[in-house]
Amino acid sequence: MTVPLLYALAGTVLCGIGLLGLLWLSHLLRKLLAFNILGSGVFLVLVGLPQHQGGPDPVPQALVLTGIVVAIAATALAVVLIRRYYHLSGMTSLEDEPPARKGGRQ
Amino acid sequence: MMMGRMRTGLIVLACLVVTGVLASSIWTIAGNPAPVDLPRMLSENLERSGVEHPVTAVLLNFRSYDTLLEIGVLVIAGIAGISMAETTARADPNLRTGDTLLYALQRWFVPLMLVLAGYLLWAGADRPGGAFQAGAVLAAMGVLLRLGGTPMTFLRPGLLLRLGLITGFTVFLLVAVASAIAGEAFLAYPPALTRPLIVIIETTLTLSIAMVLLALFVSAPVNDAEDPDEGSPT
Amino acid sequence: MTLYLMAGLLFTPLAWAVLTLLVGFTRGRLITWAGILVQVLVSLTLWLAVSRDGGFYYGLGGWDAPLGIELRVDGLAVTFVLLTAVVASACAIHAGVYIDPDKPWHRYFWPLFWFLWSGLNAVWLGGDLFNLYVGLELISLAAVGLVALGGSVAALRASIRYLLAALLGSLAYLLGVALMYGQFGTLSIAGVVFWLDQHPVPAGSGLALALMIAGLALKTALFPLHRWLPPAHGIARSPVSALLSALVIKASFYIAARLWLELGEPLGSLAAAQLVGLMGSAAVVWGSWLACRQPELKQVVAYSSVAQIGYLFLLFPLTYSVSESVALQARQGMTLQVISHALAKAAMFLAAGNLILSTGSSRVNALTGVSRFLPFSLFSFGLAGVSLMGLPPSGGFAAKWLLLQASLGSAQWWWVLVLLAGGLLSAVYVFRIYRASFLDGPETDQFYHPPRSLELVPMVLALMALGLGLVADPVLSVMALPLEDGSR
Amino acid sequence: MIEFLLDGLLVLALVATAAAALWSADLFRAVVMFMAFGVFMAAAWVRLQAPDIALAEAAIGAGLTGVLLLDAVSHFGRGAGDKPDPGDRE
Repeated sequence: MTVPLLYALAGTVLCGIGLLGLLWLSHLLRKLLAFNILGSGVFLVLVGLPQHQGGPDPVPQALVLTGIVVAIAATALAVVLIRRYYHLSGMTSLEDEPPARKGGRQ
Repeated sequence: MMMGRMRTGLIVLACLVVTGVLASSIWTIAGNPAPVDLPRMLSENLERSGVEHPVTAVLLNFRSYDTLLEIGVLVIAGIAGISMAETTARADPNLRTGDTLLYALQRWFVPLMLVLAGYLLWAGADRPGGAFQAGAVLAAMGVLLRLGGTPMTFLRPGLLLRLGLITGFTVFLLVAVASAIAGEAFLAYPPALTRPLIVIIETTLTLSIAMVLLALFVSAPVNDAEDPDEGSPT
Repeated sequence: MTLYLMAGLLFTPLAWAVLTLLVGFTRGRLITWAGILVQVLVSLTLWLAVSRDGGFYYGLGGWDAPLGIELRVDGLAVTFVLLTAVVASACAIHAGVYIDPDKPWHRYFWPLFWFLWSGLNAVWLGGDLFNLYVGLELISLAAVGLVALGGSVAALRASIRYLLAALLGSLAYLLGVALMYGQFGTLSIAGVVFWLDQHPVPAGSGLALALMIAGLALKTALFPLHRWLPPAHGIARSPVSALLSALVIKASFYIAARLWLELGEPLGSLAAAQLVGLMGSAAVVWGSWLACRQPELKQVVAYSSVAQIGYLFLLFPLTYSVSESVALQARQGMTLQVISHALAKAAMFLAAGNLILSTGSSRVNALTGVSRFLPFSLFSFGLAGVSLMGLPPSGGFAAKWLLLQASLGSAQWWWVLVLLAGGLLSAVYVFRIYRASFLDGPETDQFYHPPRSLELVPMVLALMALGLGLVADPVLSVMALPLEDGSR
Repeated sequence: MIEFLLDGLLVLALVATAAAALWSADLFRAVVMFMAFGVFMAAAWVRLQAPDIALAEAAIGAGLTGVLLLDAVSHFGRGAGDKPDPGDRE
């Protein structure tokens, strides 16, 4: 057991928590938090696993930087969409059908 | 209710199984050494990359195509964000100008952050730091200013904003295609110019990254005009 | 020459995204037409070059894999590049007339469209696991932006749901990539395949492939992970729906198929292959069944996509531990199914858009009597339907025929039942639209006539889908071209 | 030994803040917990000898994402939807 491996395993736990949150919670902002936590878990695995034997590896570190920027882009876009959705419909989750629109979709 | 319980139980069980399988698989993989030693190859080629910091070398030279597309992702998010924004300039009533704590924060942090962003950008070539970190700090500074009530008219959806969003991306793209026109591969910098080109790309990227993030923050709400969608019954 | 072509192929969509962002909708349309011309020419020339000289690897930035990112330019990739050029151009031409230029947010349609196109090309050509991830995200975010454009509540709902599904799928894929990198120390698919050829399979590497394919299946909307697709594809503007159904879902499927074809034999298992095939079959039956029951026209077409995706996943059981000839048939069937579905489904969505424009309503019942006023779009819809049903001489027929032969050749007769049931059910939902439009209703004279150019585009696409069966052999011969190892 | 203890504590803090960010009753609190999670992630990146990511995580993960979400929470209002609200009411 080395330090990177410990963090890689911690990453799997974060993945589990994030996945649970994403599937279970219904509030959209909470789903977004869960997505970010899941992403952090994946990034920990991505860096921790190769560094377990080889020491610091700049390649996965660069990949994670790219991944973080993609994640913030997605998060910011999602926040814009969710806020507008709330503004127009007053709802914070996707569970209920909007009142204006019944049927039509199964 | 019963169904709900069962569903919750199933979800929890599934997540536990995923975590367990993942952890055991990682444990197994960690046991065997990886057959390709990429870090060694990287350090052997670092000299030819034009920068001394390996992470920057990967981001802006070895795997620059990733970075180019990634900035594209950021620009897309920005575009999609401002497509929801107001088109007419209007003061945001939610701005909290009277907050003294915020004012103090602003007074102390803004110059500090500006310096920090500059340092991060400059350090990127040979030490940790670079365009993303600098851009993020710059954007955070903008957010602070915005929360403090600075109106930031340049963030209204207009030509200026759109130009700002894509300047960094455009410079990157032009460098990429210029090398291709010169007969090299797409994105292959000429050896003599590698370092200055990377510096130029990083600087413009910093500004654009900050601009996109800030635009997304500012454009978050609120525009009541909407399109009747095709799927809804009329 | 090919170097310039590659640079043009990568540069044009990104550059046109920038250009169209700076101008309004109408001028963006003109610029887009110029861009389409360039992009179609480049794609066609590249396709011809590859079909003459064979494929090659293209190291971006002058770095070869594993240090740099290599693009894999082979017959299959350039075929899909060409397909994208055809379908995306058709959708753009249709969109240029269809989309209302006066709405201020529609100026953002063109840049998103071009970013989507560049992402698609990145995926077809990608040979690097992480680069494919970035390409997927580029496509997803552009697609979500296109669905959300205009921002009504229903569109926002659909796009948020789409975004969450796409992000979860990407992260599952990325987790698989992380495990692959930890296992093999490289991100190049060719590198992994090369190593696996010479060494025994290391323990614990199956999960990486499983995670990647699961994530991609979610992004492709494979049953039972399909629930995000119908709202998103149903609510978007019709040209956007056409792009999404014809191309976007194919991108994630294409990566899954590539990974399976190259790594499935060493890393997969028979149970996994059969499971994926079973999910595909369920998608065919369930999607078609729901398509028969949708009250809204575009929902019918969207659920039909869920069903047609199912056929694609039959590739998995039909290529796992079977003879070389059966695997070849299955691969060819999959390729033809992708192409014919892309053409037919784009035609169908565009024609559906015309029908909605003409009747002013999105419901199937509102089509009553439309056959007397809009036979042209209705005819395109039907022709596309012929390909979806798999009647000769369409591309859909050739694809399903190959899949049928592969099923029989590998003694997996149960997939034959799926192919037959799917064909019958798709006939039901296509004829349902026809029946509605041939009924006589009370208010049969309030139809709007869309411009001729709107009607022409789906017709051309539908005819191409129909004619694909006749030219299947040359198309397939390009796709089967091997890569030249010397050009690395 | 002491180092492992430190890492163990950091991992525990990561997991605890992640869980708290998802399941604390108040949405505002949840986002604050998420920002704390970002800070701990930055520390974890330092321990993984990845200073670049640590910087980016501190600036983006903890800072920017947090502010973005806090702003959204204030838009939703403290009253609306601040229960954990599991999706199991059918």
